[in-house]
Amino acid sequence: MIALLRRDLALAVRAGGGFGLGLAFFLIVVVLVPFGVGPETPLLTAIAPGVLWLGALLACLLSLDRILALDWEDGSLDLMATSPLPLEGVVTIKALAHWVTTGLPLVLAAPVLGVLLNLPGPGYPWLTLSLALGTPALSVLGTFGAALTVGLKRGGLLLSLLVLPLYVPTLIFGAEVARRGAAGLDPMTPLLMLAGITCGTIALLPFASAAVLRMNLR
Amino acid sequence: MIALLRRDLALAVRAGGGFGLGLAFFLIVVVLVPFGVGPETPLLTAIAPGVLWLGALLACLLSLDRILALDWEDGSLDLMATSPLPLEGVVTIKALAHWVTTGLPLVLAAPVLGVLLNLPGPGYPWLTLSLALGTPALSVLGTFGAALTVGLKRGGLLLSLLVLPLYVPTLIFGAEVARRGAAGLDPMTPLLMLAGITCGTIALLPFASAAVLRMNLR
Amino acid sequence: MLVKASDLAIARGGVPVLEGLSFALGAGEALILRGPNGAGKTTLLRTVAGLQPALSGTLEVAEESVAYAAHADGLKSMLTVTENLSFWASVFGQSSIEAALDRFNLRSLADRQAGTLSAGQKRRLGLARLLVTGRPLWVLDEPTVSLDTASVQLFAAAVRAHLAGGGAALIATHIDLGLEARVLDVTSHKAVHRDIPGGFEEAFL
Amino acid sequence: MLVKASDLAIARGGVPVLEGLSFALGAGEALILRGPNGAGKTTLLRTVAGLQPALSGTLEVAEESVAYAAHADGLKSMLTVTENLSFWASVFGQSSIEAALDRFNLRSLADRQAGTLSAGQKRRLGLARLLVTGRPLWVLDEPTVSLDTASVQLFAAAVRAHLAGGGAALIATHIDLGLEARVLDVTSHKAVHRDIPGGFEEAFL
Amino acid sequence: MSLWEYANPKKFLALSGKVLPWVSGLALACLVIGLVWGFFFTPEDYRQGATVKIIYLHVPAALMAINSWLMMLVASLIWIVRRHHVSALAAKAAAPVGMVMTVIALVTGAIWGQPMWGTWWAWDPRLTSFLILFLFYLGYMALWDAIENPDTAADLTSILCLVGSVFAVLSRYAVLFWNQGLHQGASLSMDAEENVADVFWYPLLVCMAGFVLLFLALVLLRTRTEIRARRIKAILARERAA
Ligand code: HEM
Ligand SMILES: Nc1ncnc2c1ncn2[C@@H]1O[C@H](COP(=O)(O)OP(=O)(O)OP(=O)(O)O)[C@@H](O)[C@H]1O
Ligand SMILES: Nc1ncnc2c1ncn2[C@@H]1O[C@H](COP(=O)(O)OP(=O)(O)OP(=O)(O)O)[C@@H](O)[C@H]1O
Ligand SMILES: [Mg+2]
Ligand SMILES: [Mg+2]
Repeated sequence: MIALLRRDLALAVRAGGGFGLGLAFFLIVVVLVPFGVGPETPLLTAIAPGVLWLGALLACLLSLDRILALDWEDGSLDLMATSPLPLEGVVTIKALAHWVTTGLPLVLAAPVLGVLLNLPGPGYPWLTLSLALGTPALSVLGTFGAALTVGLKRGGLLLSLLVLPLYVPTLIFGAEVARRGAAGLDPMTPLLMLAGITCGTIALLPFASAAVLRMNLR
Repeated sequence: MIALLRRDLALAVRAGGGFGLGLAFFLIVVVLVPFGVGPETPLLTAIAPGVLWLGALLACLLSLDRILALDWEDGSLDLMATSPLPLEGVVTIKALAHWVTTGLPLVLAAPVLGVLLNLPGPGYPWLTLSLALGTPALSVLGTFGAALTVGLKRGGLLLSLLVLPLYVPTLIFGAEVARRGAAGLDPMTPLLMLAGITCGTIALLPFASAAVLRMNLR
Repeated sequence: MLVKASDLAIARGGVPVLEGLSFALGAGEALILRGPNGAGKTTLLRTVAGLQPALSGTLEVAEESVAYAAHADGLKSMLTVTENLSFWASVFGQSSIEAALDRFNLRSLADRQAGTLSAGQKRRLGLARLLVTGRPLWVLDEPTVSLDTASVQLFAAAVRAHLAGGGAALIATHIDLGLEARVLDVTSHKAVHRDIPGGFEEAFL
Repeated sequence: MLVKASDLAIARGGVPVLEGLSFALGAGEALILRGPNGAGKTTLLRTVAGLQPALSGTLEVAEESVAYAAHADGLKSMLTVTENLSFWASVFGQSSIEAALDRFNLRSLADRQAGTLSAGQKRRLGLARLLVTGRPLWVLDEPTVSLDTASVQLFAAAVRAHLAGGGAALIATHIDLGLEARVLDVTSHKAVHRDIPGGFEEAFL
Repeated sequence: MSLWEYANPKKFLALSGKVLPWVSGLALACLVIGLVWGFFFTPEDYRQGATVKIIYLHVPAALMAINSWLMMLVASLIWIVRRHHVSALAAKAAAPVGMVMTVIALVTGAIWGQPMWGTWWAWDPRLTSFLILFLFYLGYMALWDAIENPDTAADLTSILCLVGSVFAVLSRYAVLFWNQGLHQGASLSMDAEENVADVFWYPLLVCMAGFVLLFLALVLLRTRTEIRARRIKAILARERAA
């Protein structure tokens, strides 16, 4: 298991994908927003928490198809299924590796990008906290979607279509935490919901992902 | 050439990718925005043109790696390079096929999605016009990016990173047309700029794409 | 007994391809599968490896005993030869990859990225993976594709050593490997009973 | 003369692999390339096909004459056998694919999706593509991989017919195809002059 | 044996062939009666005017949009547990019908919203959850479409349906939390106080019955088509292999 995690991280770094690019995409989305909606500061401030969460979500989404597709194409997945690793473990590790290479950098970078969108002062800790709590759920859900679409040639867009509605609750609660935090309101309720969703998905979804993957390998 | 276009369209339809999914992604981005930024109608109205343009851009972006990567992986690109088709023609057709399967449906769907974001009435024709003029440029630029990254394993995110800065002028002028149109101002100047960009890219970029592709095949 | 199949029927894409297969492999034995293209050899090997269920009949495979090598080698082109092997070694709980490197003559390529190997060199690396699994039953699908004659010899020697060490091998191939082994020609087992229960279209006929 | 190479040197990934190659192929001639794994056969074929430049020496290939078949077959798994062939036929300006279907015994698979073919059936389809190019010079990289013996015969017959019709073929292979053709063993041409002008590190040495 | 006998495609075809005309006929009758009654023989609402009549399409469609997802969920569970092909195909057949119902609810709602709320669309929780439901339908159908092996497709889509149902419910609560909107609450409770006036209520009931029957008829019809398609495929495969 550790070997798998290490390999996935090594591949992420080596393949030139990994850390840098998820971040770069996040940065670019955040930068493009003012071009799209215009540069008025109050408007940007109002939408800042939402845009940051959306950007994180899209950056996550864009790298989902790397989670399993490469291993499928070169046959590694077949070989892993016949190895002593349980598939539940494989998908969990894959989700973890995805989070470390995509979610974690976003959590760390979000406060910096918040400045670009004039996020109000009290929002920063809440934004970071909500992303730290929410992005693992995004990775786990994404792995489920990746397992569903793994047999299909370049299921990239199908994957997005399947995964995005699943992202809705996480996005709503996450953005709500950041929004309330930025507005100085009490963000406890959505924060708890967010934590609940994350724990629930982490506890249960790997089983669904493994089952689905087993069917796809058949 | 026609055969290539026909094949690409057939593949887009058959692979379950094509028409439907680009649209679906566009829809989803537009739907997610209110979850991120909150449901207040005036706020949504203010950012509607920008969000629609951004959504179209991201939907385009997500399918870029289909343009050339599949043909690269299964060796078709090598074979095409040794065929009588000029590579300039190949990349032009590829861009055209991408536009027909992604850009065109977006143009047609944008007004419907405008309703979701409470786009003001006078904005609709301008939004459609700006997308119709701008999305071909997105496809051509995307093909260039795809040609640049084709050799690299799953260059998906790298591709986004390379292409997004190239998209900035198109996005700025396109969103400006839609914004001015929605606000009842005169959108002529950005419209002309947009048309200029599109014509320029269509006329010149295929040569760059073909050259880059030739190097990548080497 | 490492594998034991009796009256096995298998299907691919919902269509029965082979039926009435019976064979058994114990320690030190090898079985070579032959049959024309499209006969169903790959399908049979995938079934034995546990990747797909059998249609009918019984198939007993010893727990955790299979090392499967498919057409695709499962190599990561961005990792070096050593890294690729070490990864699989630790997945299968083994520690040393030295023997595998030596046996398949990969020592001089050890630090090359797998993506820059030639077709035959990649295949050698894929076969070396078998040695680091420590599993007794090798299930091999056309293992010698793109190998030159010297490498085919290397491979045959590796299989012989594996058998001598109490292993077994089930090999689908079109060429002569120079191994002393039983041969099972699947041609005569072509599925004719289209109504084998369990075929997923069966319910609709 | 369809190809003429004299004192050719080629490199892969910036490293010279073969040098001093001289050969020529006219109508009706075939040349078989042999050499151990990693010798540089694939590199040479890619050079002849015009996909990469030679390092030094001269290589003359008749304009628009090459039909290249690499390891990968360039098949679209979502399209049927017929659609795949028709596409390539129209790219190369040919109209009929019937002869190709018949010659490689693909008639019964004509409406199958390419993705559901077995390894050998895919390869047969990849080879059938050569017939619809209408090009005189076939440049083939291990064309018989995963073919059974009957299909190898089919392939050899197709090559013979092509040669008889005034074509030429340059074939890298590890097995005996049963063709009457000259053989070029590249082993003896291994590049030793690491400073062949044109290697991309050369400027730094 | 009992009820499960009809999970055999052939038995199902035979039985459904007999039932289908009746169901379709009843559906047609109910719809005609309900809609004509509702459109032409009820008074106009004192506040909403004639626009209120759209309720006869809107509410039944909304009802069936949800129920059809429920039916898919049940059918998926049956497939996962007992592996009856008909249930998998019934789930597949219900998806487009449910999606169309969702679209009808959304579109009639939007048409209604224009005079009522002065906007075609508002991010009201109920509207929003329908939009999300629409997305789930879309994803479900796209997945069916993308997979070639029908058994694998049935397996994967039923798991998607399970997971999707959980997340659809979650989204509903999330959306409610996010925005307490304009749309009125459930007024279909048995509690007469909360119900709409009886004059509107009876034709609405008939319409709802009509939509339920229409849904049944369509699903039966589409399931039969799917079964026949599979049959053709099976026969072709057999001929090709022979
Ligand atoms: C586009 C969006 C809309 C959607 C998706 C939608 C959805 C629904 C649903 C699901 C129901 C059934 C409620 C239940 O059975 O508990 C319903 C009922 C109803 N809707 Fe809408 N609605 C939409 C727009 C509107 C608009 C604009 C109005 C305008 C006033 C409206 C008025 C009603 C009324 C009066 C009912 C019946 C009351 C009831 O039985 O609950 N809806 N709608
Ligand atoms: N995904 C699929 N769907 C439907 N049929 C398939 C699929 N894959 C393979 N087949 C068919 O099943 C049969 C058995 O295929 P299999 O790959 O097992 O053959 P094989 O004996 O390994 O052949 P080869 O020697 O060419 O590798 C073939 O006729 C093939 O066309
Ligand atoms: N992308 C690359 N970068 C660096 N070196 C490479 C690359 N690809 C191949 N090589 C090396 O170049 C040499 C020639 O490779 P080539 O593929 O031409 O061999 P080959 O004769 O076709 O071998 P095989 O019979 O195994 O296919 C090999 O030693 C190989 O390791
Ligand atoms: Mg095979
Ligand atoms: Mg080679």
